[in-house]
Amino acid sequence: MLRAKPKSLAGIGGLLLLLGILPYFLKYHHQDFLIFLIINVLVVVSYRLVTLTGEWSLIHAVMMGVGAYASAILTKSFDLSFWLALPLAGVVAGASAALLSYPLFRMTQFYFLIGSFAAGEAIRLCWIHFIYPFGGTSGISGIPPPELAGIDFLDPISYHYLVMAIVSICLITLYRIEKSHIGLILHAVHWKAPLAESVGVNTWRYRSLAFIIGSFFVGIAGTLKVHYLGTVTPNQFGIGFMVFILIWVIVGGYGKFYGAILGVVILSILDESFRRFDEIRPAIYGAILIASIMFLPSGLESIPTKFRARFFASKPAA
Amino acid sequence: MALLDVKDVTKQFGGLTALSNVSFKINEGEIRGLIGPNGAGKSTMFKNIAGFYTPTMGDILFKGESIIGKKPSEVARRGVVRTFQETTLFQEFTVYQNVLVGCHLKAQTDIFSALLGLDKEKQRDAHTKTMEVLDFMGLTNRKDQLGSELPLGSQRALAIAIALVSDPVLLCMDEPFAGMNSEETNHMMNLTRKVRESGVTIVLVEHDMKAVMGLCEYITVLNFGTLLSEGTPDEIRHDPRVIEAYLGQGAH
Amino acid sequence: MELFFQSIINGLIQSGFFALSAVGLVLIFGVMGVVNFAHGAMTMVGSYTIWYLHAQHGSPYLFTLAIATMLVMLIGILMERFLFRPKRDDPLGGLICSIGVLFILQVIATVIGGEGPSKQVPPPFHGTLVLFETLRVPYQRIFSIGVAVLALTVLWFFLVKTKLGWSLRAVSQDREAAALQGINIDRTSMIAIAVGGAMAGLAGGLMAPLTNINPHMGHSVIITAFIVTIVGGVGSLSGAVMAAVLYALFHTFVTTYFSGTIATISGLLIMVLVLIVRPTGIMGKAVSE
Amino acid sequence: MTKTPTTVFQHRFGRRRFLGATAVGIGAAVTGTIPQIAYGGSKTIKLGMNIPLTGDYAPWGLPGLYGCEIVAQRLNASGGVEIGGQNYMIEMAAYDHGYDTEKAVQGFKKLVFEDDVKMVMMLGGSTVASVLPLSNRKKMLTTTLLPSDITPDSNYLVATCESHPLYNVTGVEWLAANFPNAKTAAIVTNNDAEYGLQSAATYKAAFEVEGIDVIDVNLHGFDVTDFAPIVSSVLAKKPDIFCMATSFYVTPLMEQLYHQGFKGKIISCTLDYYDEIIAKTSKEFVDGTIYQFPDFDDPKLTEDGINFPDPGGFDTSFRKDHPNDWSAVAWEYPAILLDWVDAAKAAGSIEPSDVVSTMLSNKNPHFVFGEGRWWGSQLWGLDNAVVGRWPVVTIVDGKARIQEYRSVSAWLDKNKDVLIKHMKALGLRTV
Repeated sequence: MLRAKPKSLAGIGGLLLLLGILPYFLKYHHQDFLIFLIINVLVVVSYRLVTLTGEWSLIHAVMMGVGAYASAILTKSFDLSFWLALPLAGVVAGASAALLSYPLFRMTQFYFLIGSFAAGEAIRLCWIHFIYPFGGTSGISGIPPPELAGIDFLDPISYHYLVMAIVSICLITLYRIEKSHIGLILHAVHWKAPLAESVGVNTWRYRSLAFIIGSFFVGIAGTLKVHYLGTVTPNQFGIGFMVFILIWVIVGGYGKFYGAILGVVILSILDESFRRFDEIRPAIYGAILIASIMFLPSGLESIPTKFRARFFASKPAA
Repeated sequence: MALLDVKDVTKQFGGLTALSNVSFKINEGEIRGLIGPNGAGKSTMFKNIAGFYTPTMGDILFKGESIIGKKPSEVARRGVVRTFQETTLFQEFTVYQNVLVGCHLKAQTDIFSALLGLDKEKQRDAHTKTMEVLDFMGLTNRKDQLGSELPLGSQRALAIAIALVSDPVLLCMDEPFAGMNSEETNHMMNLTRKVRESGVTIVLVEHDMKAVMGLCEYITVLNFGTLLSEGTPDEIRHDPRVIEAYLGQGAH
Repeated sequence: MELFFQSIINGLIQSGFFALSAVGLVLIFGVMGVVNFAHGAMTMVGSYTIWYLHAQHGSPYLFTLAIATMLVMLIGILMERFLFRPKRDDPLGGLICSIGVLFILQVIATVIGGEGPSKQVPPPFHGTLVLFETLRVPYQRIFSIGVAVLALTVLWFFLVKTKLGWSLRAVSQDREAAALQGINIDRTSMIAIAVGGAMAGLAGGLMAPLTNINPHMGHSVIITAFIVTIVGGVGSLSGAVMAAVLYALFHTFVTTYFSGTIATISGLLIMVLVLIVRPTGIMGKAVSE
Repeated sequence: MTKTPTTVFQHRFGRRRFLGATAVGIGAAVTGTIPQIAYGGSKTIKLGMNIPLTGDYAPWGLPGLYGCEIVAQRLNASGGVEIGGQNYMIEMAAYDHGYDTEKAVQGFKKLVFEDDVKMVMMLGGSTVASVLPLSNRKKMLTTTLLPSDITPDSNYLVATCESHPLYNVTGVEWLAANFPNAKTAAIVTNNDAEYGLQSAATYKAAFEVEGIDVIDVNLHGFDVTDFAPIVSSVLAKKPDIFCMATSFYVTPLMEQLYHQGFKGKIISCTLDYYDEIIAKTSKEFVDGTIYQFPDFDDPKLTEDGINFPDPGGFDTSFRKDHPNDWSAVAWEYPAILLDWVDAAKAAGSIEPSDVVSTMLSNKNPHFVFGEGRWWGSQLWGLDNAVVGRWPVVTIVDGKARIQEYRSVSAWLDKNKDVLIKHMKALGLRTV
């Protein structure tokens, strides 16, 4: 029950069409850039689902890694087909999240933030330390690309379509979850946990549910990434990447479904265009980050609302 | 058999004792007032009943089953639902959504049914129920406003609606009249009666004597964490211990 | 057996750095409620100052150490004034801002230090104190631990004996209550981050001659600081110092007898455990209803 | 004399390990602008370098780029190189992957598909593994410094210069020959399958062959900030020889050895930036340390059979342009560049596949230290790595000096089974 207006449906259709033809106008490494960008869209949207209950985790990047490592090992060591490994990787990530939610959701707020950070860092160090089966710092290489009717998925364009298809499916799913009763309760848990409890909502269950769903989808994202790269290494999923997820979601805004997407797309393209100032790019990022927190606390997504409020004198969004 | 049976409940925080050996019973269908001067332990008792605190000693039986040590959600599941002091509701949700959350026990679903739309039945029922309650509380015309945009009276009404829609057997109302003018108070009193007529037993913790005396058949008075007195409004009104307790408090 | 004693010495020396970097984090979180992700980078700035002024341009070590301390203190004060103060009611916002600062500091370090290998600072104090043939302490490390202990003692006196220190502790106990008692929150926050920054800068300055200096050296510092803070009890300085010593010894011994990575992993797990069992840490006050 | 591009690099290249993990960073592609001498119809060939110019691994990338530019400049200045009757100028196209596999793939594509390079030089390890499928598919000549990257089907991957870590056996041979009473050794290295474990296994084999007991192998992670505990625990076992197998942390380890009063022999793969080490410890302490990478002003590099023109001059101009950047790889990538020129001339073609086949079919390939041969099938599945003689270097009076050359290939003929045994024992890939 996608409760979207036909107008926005048309918009989405147009967007998909654009994405569909775009790669033909791009250079090689920009085609790759686009593929990773689409994957990162799934990363941020799944992360936003986790944050719906108001808990900010620092383990999402590692969960992506869990999925990535899972499918790498499944396809390489147990030579499972990519098409089986993809959902399984998601399940592994989700299951790990389920296990972790027992210790982690005994904490909230700052404690949860730090707790999730510590748990993630511990997992990452395990990948580094246990050379069997994780391959240590060098990770696992030679991960096979997907196989389907002789399509060559090493070729960016065909992989682009694969990623587009899978990510769209995931996004629709996530959207429907948020629009369903579950989504409503997740928000309720965020805004007033005690009130929700008082009408029979088991807040712990919904916090971990969000965490599990989010991890499942980011696990899928991880799989998509490493089956294109052919390698998986621990530092792909370090605190560095986690920080970027945070930045994308926060700069984009996490109130609306599209906020995080705005964030990742705009910032990634900015970053790409700052290539010339290579050395100072992180600083530019840092500045953007601070500026948006200071002057645009509810993210890029709030700009259209503000705009409307300013020029069409409709009532500003709460 | 009493609907709610509070047996020798004692609650301590670290050193100090908020409640000591309080016992009382509440019968099906009554409106019970739970009153007392500030710091008498009303709210503490209230939280114990609703599962937000666990008594240090003693027991609380609901329909003959102990409900202590149960999570609030679990207690709610069994039919004991509370409202909050002040106006606790989802400011960011529309009135409709607020009440829909109240429907959780009916509408809750798992991801797969949610995705495959297998829970359509449920959700439709929840919707119908929600609309009923909105109508019942006279909020239908405001259903698309945000919680934060409602006037005080309606916010209280909404708070009750949220509780009511979850089909409580026992509804615990925490100072529903606080800060209301007499007209709002009257409106709220009528609503409360309506709720009771719909078959819900009600406990209300309240300062506003006028409202309590007007609403309740039977009143329980706490003082310094102990049971001071019980009786009909008239008995209470003339009970010297009660008067003394309130005077000692600098009567309001 | 000698190894055992050598390890104790190694551990105690480490604990100095751990404590210095952790107390800053604790103060800042305790008083301002902000998780300062830039804290590791602040120690990095301290180290870079030593490298740049002392190793590259030959300004005297002790003098440069003071400069480093004050520079980082200044950075802290600026952060408080222009970032954390406006974001006081939004801890997440504060955290994100500190990440932004972290990026910027790292870039500045890169610009100043240039690319290539980690920087090295020749130790100002050469030579080694030989207790036994198998039990030795480099003078540089003796100096560092000495300064660290001194700094912590001064801090302790400041917090326990002075009015300001008292107000700092009051705020970290309960900000509202303190505010009601007429304590100026802006001022205390400023002092907290100034002291925290100074400690971080000092730690960096002391570390400089003993470690590889690069813009990312702060990463392991911040992890350690987190562990120490949580284990010691958020908002408890004595807890932090105690935890620093314990964790340093623990880490050193596990590294000596097993492996460094195992040491860090188990450290993180201990931290998670503490978070679960006693979120208030070994010395933290229990939160009341 | 036009300004060399390298000065541009210094401020162009930023560290991006913190950014390293993000997919949005695609590394800076930078093309060395070599002064073009007007010359009768000379074309330009681009040779690619897909290496770390930033981050922790930069010391094993950036100096190589600097070196290649010096060599390319010299070749161009001398009129370029003539291949198949056509004269070419050589231009380096560098891409910084910051030792991130993701960017390594993108860099490879950028260089091959957009810059149209004829060879891609790489450092090795996971970054090479991640580009192997592309290298095979595009038949692109790709070089590595780690022959352990070679797989049974990596037909276009060659290691023509450094046969890491096989050359370490020469150091151990020399040590055993010159210090017969050193009988026990302890190995310390970072716990990774690309560098640390490979050389740990090699050293274990070499020591076993010389009858030296390895009494401790200490594998540490990359998160170590304080090496005191590690050195203490190793020294407690009282080894005669302290062996650093490709440690990324030679400097702090040496410092601890100095402070904890180690008196025995020290042997290491590399001793990059040894002047800094001396500054941190003392000349007396560092003197006598054995390793494998000469400075290029070394007299022993001027004797016959060395396939590197004017090493002394190269050393001088490198240190003039980049005073603090000399490292083990400073001359290795240039050496590979020269190997390529030789092979391309022989092939009379610049097409990567032709050059590879010419290289591999050459019984005694062009190799920086003189005679060498193709080897590797017994260990990795293909004979795509050149092994030959290799210098044993020690610090003499605060300066790196080649003691003598010893033959890696001879050692392998005698002892490859011992090596394979130890590789397997550490769980490393062997065919």
